[in-house]
Amino acid sequence: MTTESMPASTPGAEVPAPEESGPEEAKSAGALARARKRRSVARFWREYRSHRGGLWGLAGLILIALIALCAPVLTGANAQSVTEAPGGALESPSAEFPLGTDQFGRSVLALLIWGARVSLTVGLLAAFLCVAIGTVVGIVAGHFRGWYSTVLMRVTDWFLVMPTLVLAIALATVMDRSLWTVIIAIGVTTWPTTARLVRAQTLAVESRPYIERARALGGGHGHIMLRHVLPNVMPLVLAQTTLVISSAILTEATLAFLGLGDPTITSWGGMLQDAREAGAVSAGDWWYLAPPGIAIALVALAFTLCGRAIETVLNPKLGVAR
Amino acid sequence: MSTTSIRKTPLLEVRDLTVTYAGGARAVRGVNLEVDAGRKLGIAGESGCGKSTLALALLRLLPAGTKVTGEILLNGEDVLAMKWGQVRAVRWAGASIVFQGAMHSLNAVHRIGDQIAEPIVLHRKTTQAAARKRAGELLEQVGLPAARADAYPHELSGGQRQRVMIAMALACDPGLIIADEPTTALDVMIQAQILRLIEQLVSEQDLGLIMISHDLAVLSDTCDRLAVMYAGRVVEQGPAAEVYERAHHPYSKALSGAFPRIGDPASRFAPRGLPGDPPDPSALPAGCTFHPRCTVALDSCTTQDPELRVAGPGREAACVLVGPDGVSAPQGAEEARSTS
Amino acid sequence: GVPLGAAPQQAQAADSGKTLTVAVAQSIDSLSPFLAQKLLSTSVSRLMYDFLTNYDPKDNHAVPGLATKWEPSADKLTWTYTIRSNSKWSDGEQATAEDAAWTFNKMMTDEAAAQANGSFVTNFKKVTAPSPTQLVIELKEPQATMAALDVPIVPKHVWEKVKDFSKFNNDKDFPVVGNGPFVLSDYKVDQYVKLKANKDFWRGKPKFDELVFKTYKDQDAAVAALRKGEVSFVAGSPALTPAQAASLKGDANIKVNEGPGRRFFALATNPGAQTKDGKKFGNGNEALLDQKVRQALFLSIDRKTIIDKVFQGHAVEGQGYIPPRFSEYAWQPSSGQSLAYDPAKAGKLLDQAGYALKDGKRVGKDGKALDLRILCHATDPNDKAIGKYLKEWWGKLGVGLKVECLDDVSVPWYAGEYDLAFDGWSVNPDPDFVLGIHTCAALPLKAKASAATDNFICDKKYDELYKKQLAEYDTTKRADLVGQMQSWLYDSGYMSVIAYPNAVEAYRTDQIKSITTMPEAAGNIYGQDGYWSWWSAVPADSDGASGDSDSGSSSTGIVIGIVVAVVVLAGGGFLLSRRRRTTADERE
Amino acid sequence: MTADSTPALVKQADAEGPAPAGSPAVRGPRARNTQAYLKYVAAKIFGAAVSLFAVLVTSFFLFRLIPSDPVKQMTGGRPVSAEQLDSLRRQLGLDQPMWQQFTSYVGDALTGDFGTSFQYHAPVVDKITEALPATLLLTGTAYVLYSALGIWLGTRTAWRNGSKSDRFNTALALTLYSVPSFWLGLLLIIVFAVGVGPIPGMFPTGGLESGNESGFAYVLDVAHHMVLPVITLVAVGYAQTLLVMRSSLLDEMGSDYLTTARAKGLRDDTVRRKHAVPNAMLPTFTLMFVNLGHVVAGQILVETVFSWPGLGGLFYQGLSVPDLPLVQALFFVFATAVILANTLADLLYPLLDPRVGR
Amino acid sequence: MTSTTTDLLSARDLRVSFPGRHGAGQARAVDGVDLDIRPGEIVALVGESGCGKTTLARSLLGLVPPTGGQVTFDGKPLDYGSRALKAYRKRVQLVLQDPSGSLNPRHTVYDAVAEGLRIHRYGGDEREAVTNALSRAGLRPPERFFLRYPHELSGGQRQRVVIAGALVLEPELIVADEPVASLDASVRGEILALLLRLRDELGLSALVVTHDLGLAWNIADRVAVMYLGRIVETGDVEQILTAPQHPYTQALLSVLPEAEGEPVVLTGEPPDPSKVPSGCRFHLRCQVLASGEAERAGVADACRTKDLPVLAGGGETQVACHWASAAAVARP
Ligand SMILES: Nc1ncnc2c1ncn2[C@@H]1O[C@H](COP(=O)(O)OP(=O)(O)OP(=O)(O)O)[C@@H](O)[C@H]1O
Ligand SMILES: Nc1ncnc2c1ncn2[C@@H]1O[C@H](COP(=O)(O)OP(=O)(O)OP(=O)(O)O)[C@@H](O)[C@H]1O
Ligand SMILES: [Mg+2]
Ligand SMILES: [Mg+2]
Repeated sequence: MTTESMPASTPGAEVPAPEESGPEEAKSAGALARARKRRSVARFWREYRSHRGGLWGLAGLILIALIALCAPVLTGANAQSVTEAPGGALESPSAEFPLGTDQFGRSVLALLIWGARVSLTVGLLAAFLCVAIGTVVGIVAGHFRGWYSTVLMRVTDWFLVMPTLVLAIALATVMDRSLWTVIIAIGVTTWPTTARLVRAQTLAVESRPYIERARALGGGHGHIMLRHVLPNVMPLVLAQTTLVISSAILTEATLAFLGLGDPTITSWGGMLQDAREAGAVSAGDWWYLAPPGIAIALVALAFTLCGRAIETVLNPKLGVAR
Repeated sequence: MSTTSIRKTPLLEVRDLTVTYAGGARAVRGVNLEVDAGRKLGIAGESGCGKSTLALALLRLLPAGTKVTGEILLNGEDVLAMKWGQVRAVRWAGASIVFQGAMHSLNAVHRIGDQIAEPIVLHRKTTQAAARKRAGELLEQVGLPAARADAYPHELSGGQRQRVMIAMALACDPGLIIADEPTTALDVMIQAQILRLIEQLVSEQDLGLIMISHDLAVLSDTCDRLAVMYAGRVVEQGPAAEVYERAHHPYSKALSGAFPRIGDPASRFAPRGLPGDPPDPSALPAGCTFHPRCTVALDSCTTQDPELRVAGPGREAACVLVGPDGVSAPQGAEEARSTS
Repeated sequence: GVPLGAAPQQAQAADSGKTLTVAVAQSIDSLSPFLAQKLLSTSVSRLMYDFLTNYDPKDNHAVPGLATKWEPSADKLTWTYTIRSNSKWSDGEQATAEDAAWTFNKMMTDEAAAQANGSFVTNFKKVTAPSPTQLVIELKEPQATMAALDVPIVPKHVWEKVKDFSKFNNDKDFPVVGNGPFVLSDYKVDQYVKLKANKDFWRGKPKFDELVFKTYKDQDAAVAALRKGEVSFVAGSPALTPAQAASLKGDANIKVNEGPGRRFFALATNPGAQTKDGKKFGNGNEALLDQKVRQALFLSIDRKTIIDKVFQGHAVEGQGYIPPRFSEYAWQPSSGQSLAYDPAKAGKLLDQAGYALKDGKRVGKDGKALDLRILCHATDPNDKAIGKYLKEWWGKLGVGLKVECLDDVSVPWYAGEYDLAFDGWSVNPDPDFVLGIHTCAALPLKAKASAATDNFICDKKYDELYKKQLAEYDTTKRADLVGQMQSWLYDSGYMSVIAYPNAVEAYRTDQIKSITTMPEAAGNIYGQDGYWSWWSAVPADSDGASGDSDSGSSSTGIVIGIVVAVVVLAGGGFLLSRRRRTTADERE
Repeated sequence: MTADSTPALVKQADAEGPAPAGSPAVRGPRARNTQAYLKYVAAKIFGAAVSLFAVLVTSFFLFRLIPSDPVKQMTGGRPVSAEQLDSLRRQLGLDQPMWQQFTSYVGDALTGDFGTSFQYHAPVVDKITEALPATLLLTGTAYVLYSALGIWLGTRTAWRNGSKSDRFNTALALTLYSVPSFWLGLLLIIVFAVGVGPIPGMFPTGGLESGNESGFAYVLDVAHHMVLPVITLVAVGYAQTLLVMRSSLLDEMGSDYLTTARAKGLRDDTVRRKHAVPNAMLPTFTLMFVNLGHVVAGQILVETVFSWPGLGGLFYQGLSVPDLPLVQALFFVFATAVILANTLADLLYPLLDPRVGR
Repeated sequence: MTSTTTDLLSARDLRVSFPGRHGAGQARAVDGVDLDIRPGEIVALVGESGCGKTTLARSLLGLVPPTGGQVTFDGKPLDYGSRALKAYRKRVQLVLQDPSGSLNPRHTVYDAVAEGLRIHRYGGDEREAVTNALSRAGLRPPERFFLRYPHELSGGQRQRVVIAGALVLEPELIVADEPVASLDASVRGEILALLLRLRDELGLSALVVTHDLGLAWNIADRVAVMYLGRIVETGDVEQILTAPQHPYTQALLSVLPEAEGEPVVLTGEPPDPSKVPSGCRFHLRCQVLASGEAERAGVADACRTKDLPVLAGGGETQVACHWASAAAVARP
């Protein structure tokens, strides 16, 4: 059970001395709340900072995101053009092409940079989809008793017993080839895990006395789910999101590798597939084969590291030594 | 262990024990205690004052990184100076602990019989079967049928679990039992059952007992002597009933006043408490740690931290207002100054 | 890679003789010749059972197989085959005309037996075997393809016992009775097919004693296996990639064989999908009904770049419909006819057709921009690659293109819901089938129903030519007719053949000394029309072979494995003991 | 307690014991109370049966959605006439109305008959039983290895939380976990099967056997072929177990019962082995059973890369046609395996952890 | 009783049962309770663990639907429609045992206190209302606490926040379920004093659920002793706690540390509401019956077999005990 205390009290860390007084008191409640929010973000950050892995992950992510955003600047808008490819087929690395060229003579480095956009987009959107569905279903299933909760959980269970990759492959086959297909296939197949986690957390939260208190205050279902359950499952959801992103990126690569991606778009998985189709494995063209794989691994690792760090910060119990 | 030797050296003697947690929290600050065999010492104090820390320190059970100084002489041997092997040998066989919250102190996935038998096998080097038989006997001793040895902790009620903890503590016939809030969170009736059981066992087996609780009333009823702790210090010590009835230290006073005596019209519609918040062990106030909440604090209290001083026969208190004759020094501030 | 010096594979398999191992990508769908559809399965059938005729490896003309002679009657409706008397089934029985007649009759009468090769007998009226050496086939209509009946003839006495042809896979009782150059001796799903040389094969015993088709789902794994000598031959699927070929060329003991392929790679436009009775359906872009537009599109395809970049030279620029490999029927456009790369001309054609250039987009009279879709096979890398080029070239022309890649394009295709499509067929020595798919008769009966048609072409002139060539038993005359048909197809602009991809394959010269390609001069090896390659393959001297034998590598592996295990165990034990010691000292 | 199929690192919260005291969720189950247990078993089995049926229905409709024409795909590229296509369609039963196909599918499936594979012309059940052993051998071996490795390392790292070896092991596991398995497989093939530089190609590039061994040599040969795919699977797979084990053990670390155990004078490793690990095992068990369910689904990617003749490859192959009876049955088998594993887990939990079950 | 109009809240023959677990019968947690609370009155409900105190309190607030009987508030029977309940819950507030658990760790003190206002769409100045409630609850200056999170407060402060959250809606009745059980003895008194003061200042009524008889002595006007789903003795605090008549009440009082005389420690575990014994529900553990005194009084049979009536909820002292009734009859 995770995350009961967002503003985690840290034994030893500086006492969260509420030094609000004087000028702050004069401010409106809204401003105060904002200041408070800022301070808890700052505290979060302070604790996050102490996780070296998380910092590495975050740094990596920022770097990759920047690179992805700046792709047109870094590589020129024509980097993906086959007719205007600057190099020969499968050239090995050189000063001009630091990572060599692909079979069309395009710079692998440039493609890698462009591919980051797709991989990140897919990862983020699929994770968002997954987490959004999972959170809603989880909270609703955890909050309500009775048959609809049972039905929801049955549906979730049903999705859970589907081997994810198999279902994703089937879905990707059913729909037409596009980025959205991949996103939906990933989102639709991975949400049940989130739903289960969220439901478990919801159940835990719902058993807390403050829920009883809210009900006794006259709070309805919506109030309890939105004001109490949601904020309490959010940290879990946040951590889960980062983890889902990394697995979504891997799944995207997998689908692309199986030839189920959108072939008109350059993604890392697609690059691997292209490399394989081009025979780069046999030819030993490591510069074509290695970078997409490493890129996938790095991004997935970065997200995983961030996710774990967030998880640890939000769930102080995990971090404590005996 | 001959009776004569016990007379000479106390069963447990704690000298100037200080515990500092890795985070810098000074949870125990220079505590001196003594327990003789067959005697019962109560330690009272509000939440966070370091009672459990003290108990854990006795068997060196504190987490790694915690600094412990002073001496803990168990049967004359300093636990803090022992090698780990020796410490392990002393644990449970020399002194055992009944923890606060039996639900979490029992391992949920093992049968209680096995959990009781475990230290027997370990320390008495008996066979498993013999240990299990002994576990059954112990359960009967605490009023549970031996057949319950097959139960898992969650199948027992809170009171039953606490009995199991007690049976377990008795497993290796230790000289000393430390009971850390053995009845908190229990119902009045169950609490009475457990206390009676402990008392009975201690007197039957001539054990030393340290009982920790925040319920001064219970302690005064059960124990011979009472030590009141505040912010890691013992602030008052003495015969249990006396400390409860006529506390010297303002904190002990407030604490004992918090327990209403039914039938006493003075407490009818007049609940009494202690204003203010307990101190933070990692940022203790200067001077007497109690002075921010003390109704009779003097100016000097903000700077001067009084040591325990004799306050009557067998009694000690750490307050500038306490005189050696046991009577509280006069309440007036001027007079207090003049005496000091 | 440096193969670990070890005993060569052949030496190890000395008792069973020389083995030729072929890495294949496909798995077997069925070993029953009545069911087998996949290339590997039909190739194995070819090796197990003799056909009536075979194709000459030099020029594809029909040569004797089980039949030594075949003659049409004067009315062209009755064919008489003389069956050879020196072909024996591997169980000792004589192969006779009766077997052949039974085989054909079975296919004509049992739907289940017609699954794979039913199309060969649709025009048959009656098949009889008046004598053991004489087979008579009566036709409903004249048919020029009677020397190209690619139907395995099975032993009647064995197959008579089969009850349900749709479920009998011929893969239970080994060795399987046959009369081809090899006898099927073992089969493991998705792993291998083993065939033993047929000592009594009438044309002579194959030089290798055993032929194994081993499945490698991953082409790179297959190439690696070739490098290591685990296999002697790698058939590309469909071809080795340029990069693989290039890297294999560097290996001393490996020969990369490149021959003209039997496939053409083309673009097809949707000429307006319609049923046999002329009902239009589908949603093909109207603009493509204009020949000028189609030609403009084809004019702006730089085939040379595609050959250079996509195929990296491992293909021949496309022209006529029939690949040049089939020299008898291949055709080339005249210089005036040819639609060579000429983007300027293409632009002009579009202007003429009423698609003016506006802001870089071609806009029709109705004000709509010219945006097209192209169906692509998601599994075909070439489709995807060429799609990229087309998108850019046509983009420059002002035509938008969306490449829609699907695993199975047949659904939108048969629904007529496409504008353009990547098209391609493997062509048989006899061109009848690939020509027939453009006739009106091939159109579907109902909208969206699947049919034999390739892309809904229906033209009277073409149909007449088709009928004529089918009834023309004179090869040269027939070839001329076929040429005319191709010319018509070329001009119509309904199709544009872009390339004939080469067959690129590789084998170990230290295991295979020589092997017959087809065409014999610079041809391919795997998937020939006939059994020439495997039948003719000559093993290299066993001493010269330096293949890494399996037993050799496995023993190396075992030794290494043991060493690794010991190291791991020792290390683990050390760590464990150290851990015990450290924990003992630490607090508890 | 049901499956979790994505590699979520967050440990499955619902594997934990019941909610805190005072809530209606607290229950004092008597798992050993046979009658209650039987009731629990019956409920779980009923749930599993419902899921199975749902999967059966899904398996039918899911693949009918594929916009593809099996008949056309099967005969792709060969000379076939329209009549022949129709005849094929008739033989495969594809000309019947959907509901009729559905009822006969469900009816047959309930009797264990999943029909005949379109492309292999053999009973689907036969095809599956042919390929199943290979999958079980490969993924089963990998499963045992990575579970054991994950639990061992997870325990070690958690117990020495923050130590150098913890940091190293966790980082390594996370890195490997982030690596796409197919990519790792390809690299291993290049390095250890083909050979790079001084490294000889010492393992086969793919397949399950060389095809010319028998007896003990055959066993060794298969083992030799398994090395690389197993390494791939283990490398990619053990992190999950490790992380779950690690975090659930860390959760237990501060627990009072461990202090009790230590107070009894137990050695550190005894405390860990006898007290901490059994309590922390439940989430790991959940994961292990989930993974167990997925053993059957094989590893499509690794099977593809290493040409392993298993179910994953069969499924992928079948999907491209689509060979409806085959993919339907395989999908059903995959999901069934997960359901069975989950049910098994559900049935075992009360025995593993007395707190669970009702 | 006589005039229901004077009662703010009253329960009539209230029953709550839960479906039995593990095949056990229904758990009759509350099994026929009459209880009245008058305006400005503090009633203590005491009893052993598991006797149904919390369940009774929750059912009074409509948090568990009763399976029988009726709750009347301000003369009107409780309507369980969601809108009516919401209106009801504006006037009756709940304070729970565990202040740490009653506060959402992610809400600031301000949010926690303002929650009720927001739920009921308070029209006035929210900030002012919160400020008032906090200072009334003894958290002064209130602004200082606005933005603290629960974990930054001590236990006593948290309970004050919970009470402030209840006060902010200006309720007429507070139901406090073991409001100080989880607090230190030293803090306890402060909170109880607060409750008393609120009663004096605002005329608030309160039902305080507790197993601590000292608490009842400290603040309550009236006490009701509950055993196994029933109230077995009720009446004026002074009377009940100094001269208990029911053997159960006697036993409860005797085990208090400062009690004189030999403690009567009832054996066994708390009784099981799914197995309510016939006759007097206490007879299995009754020390009077066990000692034979009931036999002497000639009520032993009745104790074992004869059900006792539900005690009226009003103010007079009553006891549900055959032996005590017999003694009372014998005495006058
Ligand atoms: N592991 C730890 N690390 C740091 N500080 C700790 C740790 N354990 C306890 N403390 C602090 O030490 C102080 C004393 O704690 P301890 O548990 O001994 O109190 P206690 O008197 O037993 O309280 P309670 O009555 O609540 O059990 C507290 O302020 C607590 O916050
Ligand atoms: N939701 C529920 N479902 C089933 N049984 C319940 C439920 N809530 C309470 N019970 C049972 O009803 C009985 C009375 O419970 P209740 O919580 O009212 O007791 P209590 O007097 O408040 O005890 P405590 O002093 O321990 O809080 C108990 O036996 C309990 O097990
Ligand atoms: Mg404590
Ligand atoms: Mg309660």
